[in-house]
Amino acid sequence: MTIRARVTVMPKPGVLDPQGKAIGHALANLGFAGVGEVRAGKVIELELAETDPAKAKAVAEEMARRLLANTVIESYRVEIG
Amino acid sequence: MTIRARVTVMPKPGVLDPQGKAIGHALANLGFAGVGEVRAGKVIELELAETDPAKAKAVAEEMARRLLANTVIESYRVEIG
Amino acid sequence: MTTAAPQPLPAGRARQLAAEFGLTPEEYDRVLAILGRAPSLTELGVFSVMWSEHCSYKSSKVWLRELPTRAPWVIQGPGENAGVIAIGDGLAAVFKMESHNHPSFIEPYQGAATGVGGILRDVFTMGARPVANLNALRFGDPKLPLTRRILDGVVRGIGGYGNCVGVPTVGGEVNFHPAYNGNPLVNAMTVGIARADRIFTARATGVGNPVVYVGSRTGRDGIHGATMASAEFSADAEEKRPTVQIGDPFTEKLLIEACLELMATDAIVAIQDMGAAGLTSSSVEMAGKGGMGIELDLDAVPQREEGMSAYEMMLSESQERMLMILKPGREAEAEAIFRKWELDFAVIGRLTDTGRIVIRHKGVVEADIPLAPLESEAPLYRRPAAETPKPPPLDPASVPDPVGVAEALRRLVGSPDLCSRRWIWDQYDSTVGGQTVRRPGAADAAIVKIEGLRRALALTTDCTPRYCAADPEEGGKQAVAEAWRNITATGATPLAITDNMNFGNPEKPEIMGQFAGCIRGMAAACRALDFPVVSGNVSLYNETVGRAILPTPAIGGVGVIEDAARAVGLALVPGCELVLVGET
Amino acid sequence: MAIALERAAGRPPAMLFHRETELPRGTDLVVLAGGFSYGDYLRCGAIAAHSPIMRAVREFAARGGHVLGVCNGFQILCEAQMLPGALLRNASLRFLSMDCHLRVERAGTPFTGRWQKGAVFRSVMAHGDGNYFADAATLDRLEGEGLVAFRYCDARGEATAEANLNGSARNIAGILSPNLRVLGLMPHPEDYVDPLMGGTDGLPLFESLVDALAAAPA
Ligand SMILES: Nc1ncnc2c1ncn2[C@@H]1O[C@H](COP(=O)(O)OP(=O)(O)O)[C@@H](O)[C@H]1O
Repeated sequence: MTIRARVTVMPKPGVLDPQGKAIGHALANLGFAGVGEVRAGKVIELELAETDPAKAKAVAEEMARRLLANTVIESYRVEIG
Repeated sequence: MTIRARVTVMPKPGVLDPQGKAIGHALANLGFAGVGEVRAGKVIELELAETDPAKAKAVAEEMARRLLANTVIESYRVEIG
Repeated sequence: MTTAAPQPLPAGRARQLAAEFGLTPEEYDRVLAILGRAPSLTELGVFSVMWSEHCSYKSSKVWLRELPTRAPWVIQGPGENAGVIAIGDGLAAVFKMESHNHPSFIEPYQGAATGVGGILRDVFTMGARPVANLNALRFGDPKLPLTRRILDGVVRGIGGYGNCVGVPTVGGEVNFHPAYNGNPLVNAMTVGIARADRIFTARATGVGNPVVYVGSRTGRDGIHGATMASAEFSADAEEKRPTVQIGDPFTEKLLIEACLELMATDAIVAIQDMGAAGLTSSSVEMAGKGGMGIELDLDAVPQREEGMSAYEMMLSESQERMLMILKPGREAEAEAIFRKWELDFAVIGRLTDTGRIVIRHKGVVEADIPLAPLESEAPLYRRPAAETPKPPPLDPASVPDPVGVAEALRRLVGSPDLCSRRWIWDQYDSTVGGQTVRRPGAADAAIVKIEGLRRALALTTDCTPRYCAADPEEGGKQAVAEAWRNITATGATPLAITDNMNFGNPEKPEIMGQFAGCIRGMAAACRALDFPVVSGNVSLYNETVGRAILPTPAIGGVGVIEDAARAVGLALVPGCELVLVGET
Repeated sequence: MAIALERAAGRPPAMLFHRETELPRGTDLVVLAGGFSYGDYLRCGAIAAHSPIMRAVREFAARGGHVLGVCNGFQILCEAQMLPGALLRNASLRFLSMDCHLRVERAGTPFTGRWQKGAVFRSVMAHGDGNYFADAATLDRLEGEGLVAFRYCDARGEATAEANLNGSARNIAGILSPNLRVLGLMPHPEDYVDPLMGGTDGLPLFESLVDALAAAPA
């Protein structure tokens, strides 16, 4: 049995996000109006050999803390399912 | 009024994902057991000047098609809210 | 607009904050005497960064004066954003080295990347187009996972930034030693080329001239980075992490193009990049150097975040920003250029003749400080220096030979300090720009041609910290001599150096002794070789829990070869003869 | 790149800003040079592929104009769907800055006229995202129609796995449009056009272009 976990890693609020900025510019140049803030992050989808969602979540959170996110500049969110 | 849209862009099945593979390796090296497939993608969070969720979704989908994803190698998913 | 004096902090609170910001009690008393009252929060922030080791060189200045800085080919010695030397045909080489040690420990990729961004700005600020980057790196024990993580991040960061701005990374050096376990060194060097008669400086002149802000917006990045760079790491450094600065190399590239375009006109009076302590140091230094006063209106500063205070804006270390003084009436012309490159542009103040810096925000005067004590009269210390005892001479006969020559050679060649650096330089774009005649690994110094000419620059970075630890004076000499030899070995004529003095806590006499000894040795070698120092950087407090790094005076050398085709490489060609020169 | 073009053609190319909307009159060749457009943010070449000048470039190509995209220029051509496929992150996940060898797979095109099929030349690669990808059907079509221009190979001309440094599908380093007038490739032939800079291995590409453009008025 496996459980799928999704870890979303985003630049922390206030941390400069050059990529998001460039995407925002590009969307405006493409003619999309009314685009406010754009933030670009990463998402990592994992298959975990677990059966207990709570445990899977804890494991994915530890992975995020130790490797997937750099908590100096990034925040992360874990979803199970 | 603004609506937040989240566009998740993942490598298509069959497209090599060296980054996901490298993350899988690194997790194993850190001592995490039972990690199956790992896929790494991008997520772009946008603030849209819209009030209608359906419309916001359509706009974000157009953005994904035209710029945010390269459909030769990537698939995308739009979430609103 | 109000002219009321800034709101002083309550006396006790001010003293406590001053200590937190790194001012000594005596230094804080000096602040009180200068202002005649307690400082406001913004004023205290300005004093603490201007008087930090990083900005004021208060522990090192008296020693640095011993270095020779003059030669007929030197156009600009130390004191400006970068050094400048004449290289013939009316051209000049503009170069400097700078450290980003502490940020690179906290966040290796961004720390190293923003280090490259900062040194690039120092060079193009002077009107030069950057043509080459180099680096000097020290890491801890290569067996430690932490070392590997830092090495990987630093190399990626240097490459990521340099590759993206399109400036080739052509050389460098790397050492490993456990003394750097908790305190790696990341020293980045940029070399640019300018017309010798078109060098820009930071000297602001002209009462009423507009003060102009260009580049990226200001956020709450790295507030108090400059004071952090001047404080040794304690075990809880992980907790004290300030917001890390993030580099945006694409914006830097735009900034280079926009600045060089404006520099081709005669609209600029003075220009300075916003490095450590961004808006504070750039405005204070520009006005101070020109003997002017300056007024800033922070409401006009382009801001990335909402609700930033005057204190935060003055201390922000957001990257990719510059401050300029324009000639009167040239604002529109300048703005058009920066808008074309999609960069922020704002007039944020004027020059005055008051000799003071006055900072307004939301109609309130947040700071009003005389400039002279901030800049030229900052505290200077001649700290006690204890000579490093000379090691007794070693009798070669007393050294056993446990492994035999062949095995010793095998181990040496395979050791981290001597093995191939190819893994590193393969990640750096060393050829972008199309002028790299000798890439990393191809010669003792990198050879970068000057576009359109046959003449080329020879560039190298060198230092052997082991030698400096054993005998600082001889080590200092050796580092300079090695740079000189590496340039000479390519057939080029060595002309001048930049340096990056990386040491431990200067309040310890034995560290100050290492510093003084290295300087003495460097000065002697520079004098003997006619190889002056034209720019440099000092990084002190490189310690973790009381353990200092090895004394590391990294030297960046620049030379010129008339015909790039005659540059000698390392590769042996079939049939060549081997000749050994000098005593063994 | 400008230096290489001037060396081959005898006069300097005109430089265009991305926000321009028209090519100069009499343009006979458009070159998209390398260079981290938009910092390679999002995907390499993705944002530049939508810059205003690209509409003119696309129309120029549609009229049969010659277009050369090198490195970031190749990425832009793929993102603009002027060439099929995409360039993924190098398989090693690292930037690769080094010499490589290329084998000419299709001679007789405006870009390869001066080479024989099978010729091997040295070039420089400097990229983080040069791992060419297309689905099997597209790859088969490219091969079948002879649209693979260059393959990574070793010094002897063998297209081995070791020589395929970035992991590209079938060692593909460069591809052509069906009318053979649009070429995209990852390595930089323009870096070897001068003995002083290490060799002239890349010069034939530019000389071929001069031959082709002189023969066929735009
Ligand atoms: N961090 C680095 N970045 C780029 N090139 C490097 C780096 N470290 C070493 N190199 C290159 O590797 C080669 C060998 O370095 P090193 O052993 O320090 O040379 P030397 O002792 O001759 O000065 C040189 O060409 C040098 O420029």
